[in-house]
Amino acid sequence: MVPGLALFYGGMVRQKNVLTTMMHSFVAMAVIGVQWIAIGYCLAFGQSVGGWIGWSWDYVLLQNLRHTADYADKAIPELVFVMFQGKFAIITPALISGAIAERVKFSGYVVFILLWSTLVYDPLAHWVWAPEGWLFKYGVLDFAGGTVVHIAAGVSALILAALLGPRRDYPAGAILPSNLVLTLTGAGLLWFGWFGFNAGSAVAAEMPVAGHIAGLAFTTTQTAAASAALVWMLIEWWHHGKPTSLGMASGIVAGLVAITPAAGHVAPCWAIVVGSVASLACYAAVRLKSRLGYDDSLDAFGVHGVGGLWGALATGIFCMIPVVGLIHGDAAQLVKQLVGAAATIVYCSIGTLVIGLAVKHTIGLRCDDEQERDGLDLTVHGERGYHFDL
Amino acid sequence: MVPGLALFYGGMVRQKNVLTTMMHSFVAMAVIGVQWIAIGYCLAFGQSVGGWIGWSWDYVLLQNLRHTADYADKAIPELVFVMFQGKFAIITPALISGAIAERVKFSGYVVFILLWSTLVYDPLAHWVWAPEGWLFKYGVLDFAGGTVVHIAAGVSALILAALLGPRRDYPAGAILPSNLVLTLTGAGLLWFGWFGFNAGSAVAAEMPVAGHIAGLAFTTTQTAAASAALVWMLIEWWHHGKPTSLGMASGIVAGLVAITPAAGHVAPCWAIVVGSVASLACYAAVRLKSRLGYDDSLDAFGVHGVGGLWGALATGIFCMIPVVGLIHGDAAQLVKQLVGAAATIVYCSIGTLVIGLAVKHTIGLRCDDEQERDGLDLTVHGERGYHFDL
Amino acid sequence: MVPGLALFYGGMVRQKNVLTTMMHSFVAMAVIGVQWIAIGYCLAFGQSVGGWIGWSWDYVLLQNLRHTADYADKAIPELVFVMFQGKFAIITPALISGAIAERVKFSGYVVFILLWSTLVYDPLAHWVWAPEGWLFKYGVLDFAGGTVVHIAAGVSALILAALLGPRRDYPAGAILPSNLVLTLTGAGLLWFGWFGFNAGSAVAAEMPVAGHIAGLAFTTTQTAAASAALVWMLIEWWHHGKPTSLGMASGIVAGLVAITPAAGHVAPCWAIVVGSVASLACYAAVRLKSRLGYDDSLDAFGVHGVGGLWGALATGIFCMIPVVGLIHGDAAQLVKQLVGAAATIVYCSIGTLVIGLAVKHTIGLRCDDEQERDGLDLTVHGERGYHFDL
Amino acid sequence: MKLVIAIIRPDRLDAVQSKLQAVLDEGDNFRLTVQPVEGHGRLHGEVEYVRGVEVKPRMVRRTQITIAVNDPYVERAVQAIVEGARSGGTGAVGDGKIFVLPIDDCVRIRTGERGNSAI
Amino acid sequence: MKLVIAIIRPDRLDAVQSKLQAVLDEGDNFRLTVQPVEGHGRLHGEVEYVRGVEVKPRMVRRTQITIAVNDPYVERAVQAIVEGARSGGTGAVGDGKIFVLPIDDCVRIRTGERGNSAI
Amino acid sequence: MKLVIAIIRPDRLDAVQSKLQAVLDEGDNFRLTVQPVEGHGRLHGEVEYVRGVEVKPRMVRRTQITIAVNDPYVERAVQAIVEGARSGGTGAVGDGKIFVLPIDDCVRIRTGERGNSAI
Ligand SMILES: Nc1ncnc2c1ncn2[C@@H]1O[C@H](COP(=O)(O)OP(=O)(O)O)[C@@H](O)[C@H]1O
Ligand SMILES: Nc1ncnc2c1ncn2[C@@H]1O[C@H](COP(=O)(O)OP(=O)(O)O)[C@@H](O)[C@H]1O
Ligand SMILES: Nc1ncnc2c1ncn2[C@@H]1O[C@H](COP(=O)(O)OP(=O)(O)O)[C@@H](O)[C@H]1O
Repeated sequence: MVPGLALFYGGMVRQKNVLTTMMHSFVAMAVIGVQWIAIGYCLAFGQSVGGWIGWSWDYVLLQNLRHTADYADKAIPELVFVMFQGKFAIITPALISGAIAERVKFSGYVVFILLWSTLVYDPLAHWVWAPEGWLFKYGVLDFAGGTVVHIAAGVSALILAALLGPRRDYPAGAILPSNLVLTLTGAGLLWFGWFGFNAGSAVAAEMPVAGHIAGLAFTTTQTAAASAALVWMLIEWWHHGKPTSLGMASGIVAGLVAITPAAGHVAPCWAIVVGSVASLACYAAVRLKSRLGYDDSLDAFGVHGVGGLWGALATGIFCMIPVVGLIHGDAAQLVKQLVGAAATIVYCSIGTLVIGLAVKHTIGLRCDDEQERDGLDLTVHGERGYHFDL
Repeated sequence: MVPGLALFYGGMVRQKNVLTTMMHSFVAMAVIGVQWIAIGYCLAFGQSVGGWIGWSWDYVLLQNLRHTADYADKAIPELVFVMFQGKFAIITPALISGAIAERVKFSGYVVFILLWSTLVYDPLAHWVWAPEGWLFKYGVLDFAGGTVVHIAAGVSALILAALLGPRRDYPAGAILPSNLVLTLTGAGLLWFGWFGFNAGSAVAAEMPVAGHIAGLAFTTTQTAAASAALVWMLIEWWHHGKPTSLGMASGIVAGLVAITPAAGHVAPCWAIVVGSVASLACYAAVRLKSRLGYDDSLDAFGVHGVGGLWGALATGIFCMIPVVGLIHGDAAQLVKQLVGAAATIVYCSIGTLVIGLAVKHTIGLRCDDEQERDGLDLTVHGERGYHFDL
Repeated sequence: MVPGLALFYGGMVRQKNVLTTMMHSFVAMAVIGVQWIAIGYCLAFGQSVGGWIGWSWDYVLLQNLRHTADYADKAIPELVFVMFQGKFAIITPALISGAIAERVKFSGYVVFILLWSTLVYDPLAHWVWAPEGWLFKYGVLDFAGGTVVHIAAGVSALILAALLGPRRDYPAGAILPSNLVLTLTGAGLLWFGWFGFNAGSAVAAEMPVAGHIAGLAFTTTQTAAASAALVWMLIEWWHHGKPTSLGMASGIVAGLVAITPAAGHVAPCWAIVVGSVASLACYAAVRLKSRLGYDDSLDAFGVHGVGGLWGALATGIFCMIPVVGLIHGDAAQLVKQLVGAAATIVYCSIGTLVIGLAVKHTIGLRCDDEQERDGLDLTVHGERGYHFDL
Repeated sequence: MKLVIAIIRPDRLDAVQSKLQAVLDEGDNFRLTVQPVEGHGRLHGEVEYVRGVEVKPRMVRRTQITIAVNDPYVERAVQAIVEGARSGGTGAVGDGKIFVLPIDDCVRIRTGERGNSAI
Repeated sequence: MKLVIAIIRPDRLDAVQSKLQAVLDEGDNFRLTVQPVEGHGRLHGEVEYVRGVEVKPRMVRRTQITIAVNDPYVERAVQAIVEGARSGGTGAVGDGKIFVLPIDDCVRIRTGERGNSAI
Repeated sequence: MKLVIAIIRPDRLDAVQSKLQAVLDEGDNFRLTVQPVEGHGRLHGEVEYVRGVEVKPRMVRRTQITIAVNDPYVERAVQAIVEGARSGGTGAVGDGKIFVLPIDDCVRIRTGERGNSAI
């Protein structure tokens, strides 16, 4: 997943920023990879403190977590659960980086994601996924991270993009993706990796039917992604006559995002609707950006925020397992999903704003103008992406 | 697999067509991904109509396929089987695209694969893989798609290449692969993905020994691919003194193709022979192309058609489980394999010809000469693969 | 793994050598892939001859290895074990290629790895991993190849680099990596594949708790890699102010290497130490190279040799399962680890020297000066990595 | 006829194009050819590092613009490039150079026209 | 001595090379240097789209050929390029240009020869 | 003022740069522009193979160096390039060429300076 995201994002920026953009994903793997072991897991899945946050000294550095322990009442080793959840913790801040690519200060970014993961992501994961979390107990469904991962990342991305301001060449100069081959490859790897995320999340569902829920999640994930890719392509064909490969890649991701919270809860035929509407909504959101004038470089909000929001609602509309949704005649779940999404949006907005401002006024969030002009690869990392023949 | 194929093919075309070529694979994932859920699975694995085709209203859109159902008498969820089979349905038309790369009309291609998959692939899969299919009942062995996938794709590719005619620069101008790094990477991903295909297909074999058949398929797949890669390299070394990386990649794929129908049926030591002969046969076929003058751009026929055919026969020659083949003294299976291959060739030829002509005379199968000259990425998709520094 | 390594190494060389460098990995897959089936497995895991080497006629070409056999007393099919071990046998010589990139003679390389794998690797694997191997019986711990794979490859790489001498442009001309995007992608794939290696190796541990040991190995692998990546980045930041992406990638690999022998033996919190120290040690080793003046092109010794050595010792220091290490008060295991490492270093040095000299004086180990100047892709393989627009 | 060759910062290309458009476009668009180059003048570029080792070739990436113009347009084109390519108000080291070379003849391939009218 | 610089369509390179071969090769092959460029003349290139937004720089990719020739060969070389580079019978907008520049001196690096014989 | 254009082997770039540095650097570094080209002279390059078929365009990759210098420096620059770019003691076919072209004018973009002092 993380290398997939690195390629997906890395291909969309200009050549002078390809490495720094890929580094945003890799450094999340490094920093959050350690943070998660140190205290992240503890904050998210430790003993609940009133449903708001977890904590257990035993879990700090996983010190007293025996490797023979199983997670809760499931038949999987708890360490596997720790790692599986860790992948979500890592990818979420990496997703945010898309909104601030090509101008964020690298050191500021590293500190930001460390704080954000600790103060925003970990509590949120506790709310929604820990058995004692208040949103979990309230009944919000989030199969594999539509709320915790995608709404959270998308909303935070938007706030951060606003805090940073647009790139110096935006929108005047044309900013063209430097390597769409990477982006397509990344989208392919994401598709593949997403099966792991969504089917793997079935473990958190009822145990006796785990294999079947995994099968269901697998099917809906594939179906939503395919439908969304198809619809995005058709929209472009109709809209300007050129079905682009970036559109195909964007559709794939939009569909994957939207099905994420719903994967194990809806029937395959509804996954077609979830995916198709996701592309419509995300395409509209992405187009709107140019009108509103904020610079979400790689559309982290337009795809993950909007797609995640639609997915959260769609779960309330189409779900059938374990509870029935709107189309089966019960609006209750939809209300719960709305509450879940709203709580996430509010918390992430405030959290990101506070952390973002704090970093901005200390380390700084934006690179120098000269660095932005000459490219961050060379000026910050002392490298160039490609040294082709001279 | 599909991203692997996209890279494998994408690296072999000229820079101006890299995205469109990769799109051929991705759009198959989008279009057939939805078609398979809608009616494909139903046509291939629904209630058999005389062994020729399947159909069950319940399976349309998978509407009445409960996620708790298991497939036939196997211990796997039917939805997992649907998805697994769906991957074959997706990759087969994508393989065809290799023969018509750099000149096919994108809209024509999309419609073609939709029709081809519905009218040619789905019935064929029914014949060979559905428990009531006539070739299945007759006893044709096709472990993981040598006949259904590779012979079908290869033969159809040849017909389509003939219908389209050669590229404007073929063979006069030299057409060089623009990015062999992609092609090698793609071959590596295909190798990896193929294990999933071939070992996964063991599920369809007898249940009690599934793990062992999977282990066997894994071993023969690896062995055949390695042998074929080695032999292709040696042929080139002997033939013109330069062992190429494209040759290595081609050998890998040829070996994988040839072992596909035989994977769970032959002993590892015979897999060496299957792979080695595959490279000999495919190398000869590829060389012959330049003599015969048709333009199968990326050798979809030369590698998949010829490799698949050899594999189908090799299965009859070397098989030992569940029946014994020629080298163990029984020619019966070889005859069955011949019948299976012949039926596939005939059906695919006619089907492709009819559908191809229909598309050619309505939407059109070939792009404008100007588009071909300036590259399909820019003229059809409004993009360029790479925007390196200017 | 192997494609990951091909990308990792391929991105670090100059454009004129990208294909030949990737071929080094792929040809190992082809040659050792066949050798392993033919006699490699037999030499490594056949009936032990005094703990020094294995041999069973039944295993030659796996002829009399029934596909229904299980490995030893484990519940996995022996063929799966053969394949799993085969992956280690393939990757080890491919790792060596990093030290001799951009100047080794292709035919010499192919013959070298065939001999080396047969005469050095297979016996070594027997010593350490076969139940009757003398180092195994002595009690050396090597969970997933720290000694057998990384120390062996690193030490042999160093010897070979010395035998070959430095590249014609080293160190005078600046040799810059041509495509760090590939290298980062490769590092990502390696990270992913390593989980398979390390978690998969849990099978070799006690059966009843296999799932838990796999979970432990998974956790320590991830943690060590993340820590090492983080530390390498911080070292560079402190040392010259530019945290490079090559540094990030190198840190990842250093951490993975170091945790390899320890993965299922240490607690997650100690994995942080294992990873962090690995980056310190490898960074120092890599810097030292420029002082000592030998030309290990891609730092196969600096990363795999040094990282593997540290990992072997770290296992003796931090282990807790199945025996306790130095920090838990028992120095015995550390002594065993030292013996294991020393035996490996001595055997590999002598073996590599003998084989290297033999190849050097027959086929030759180094390409012509003209080939080196014009690039091996074109002169040896008759290809170029990229044909971008002209 | 002159060949105006300018080496500018990549990020100034857009600005240079607009300025040139203003002075050269007489209804049928203006013509230019662009290619990427590397180089150094007084400005040397950043150091690159490979595994902790500083490596030498400190080039900067620049964009080369080539325009063939008839004599009366040379001065305008040069001024337009200078205005578009100068960073900030006062310029910065590394802004680049313009070279003006004589051309003996020019041919429009499509029509075979020669000389001033073909440019 | 002249430097003949031609900007042509990439797909015409083969044809141009054959034509040049015919007029310039006197037994020791002929010499040329090629590089990729982008540009626009009257022809502007296709629009590119990024997530539904039309983006500006409508360049076309072209190939630049450079040949240094002695004076008697200039006209032949120009004609050969025109013939090889023109699309179809009548040519199309975008076929490109040829510029002929004076050369003061030429050096063959291997031997140090100067002037006409070094070309 | 002259424009010195040299086409050399890529692996000689470092050597050429040192030689040029020695003769041209007068305290503020010397200036040069570099770009990759392909070409053929008497030397044709290796054959490339695609799936067993020999394909045609046997180009070699070369590096083009462009330096604008004032007249007194031309000869020194040419000599420096020749020394740096020649392979081995005696040179080899394929070592490349140097062309010297007249320049009419030169502009430093940053300051707007013209002529000799701007070079
Ligand atoms: N005399 C010259 N010959 C060749 N190229 C030059 C020359 N002067 C400048 N350049 C090119 O222009 C680029 C920018 O030059 P610049 O640093 O602005 O020059 P200056 O040092 O005069 O300000 C350089 O990187 C180089 O590529
Ligand atoms: N005057 C010029 N200066 C620089 N480049 C030119 C000029 N004229 C043409 N070119 C180059 O040649 C290419 C093809 O030109 P073309 O469109 O055929 O010109 P025209 O509009 O005169 O037919 C352009 O894309 C551009 O790169
Ligand atoms: N007359 C010329 N015009 C254009 N390019 C040339 C010319 N002569 C040489 N070159 C370029 O220089 C490179 C090296 O030339 P080289 O093979 O050394 O020439 P020679 O055959 O005279 O020794 C060629 O590949 C080509 O790119």
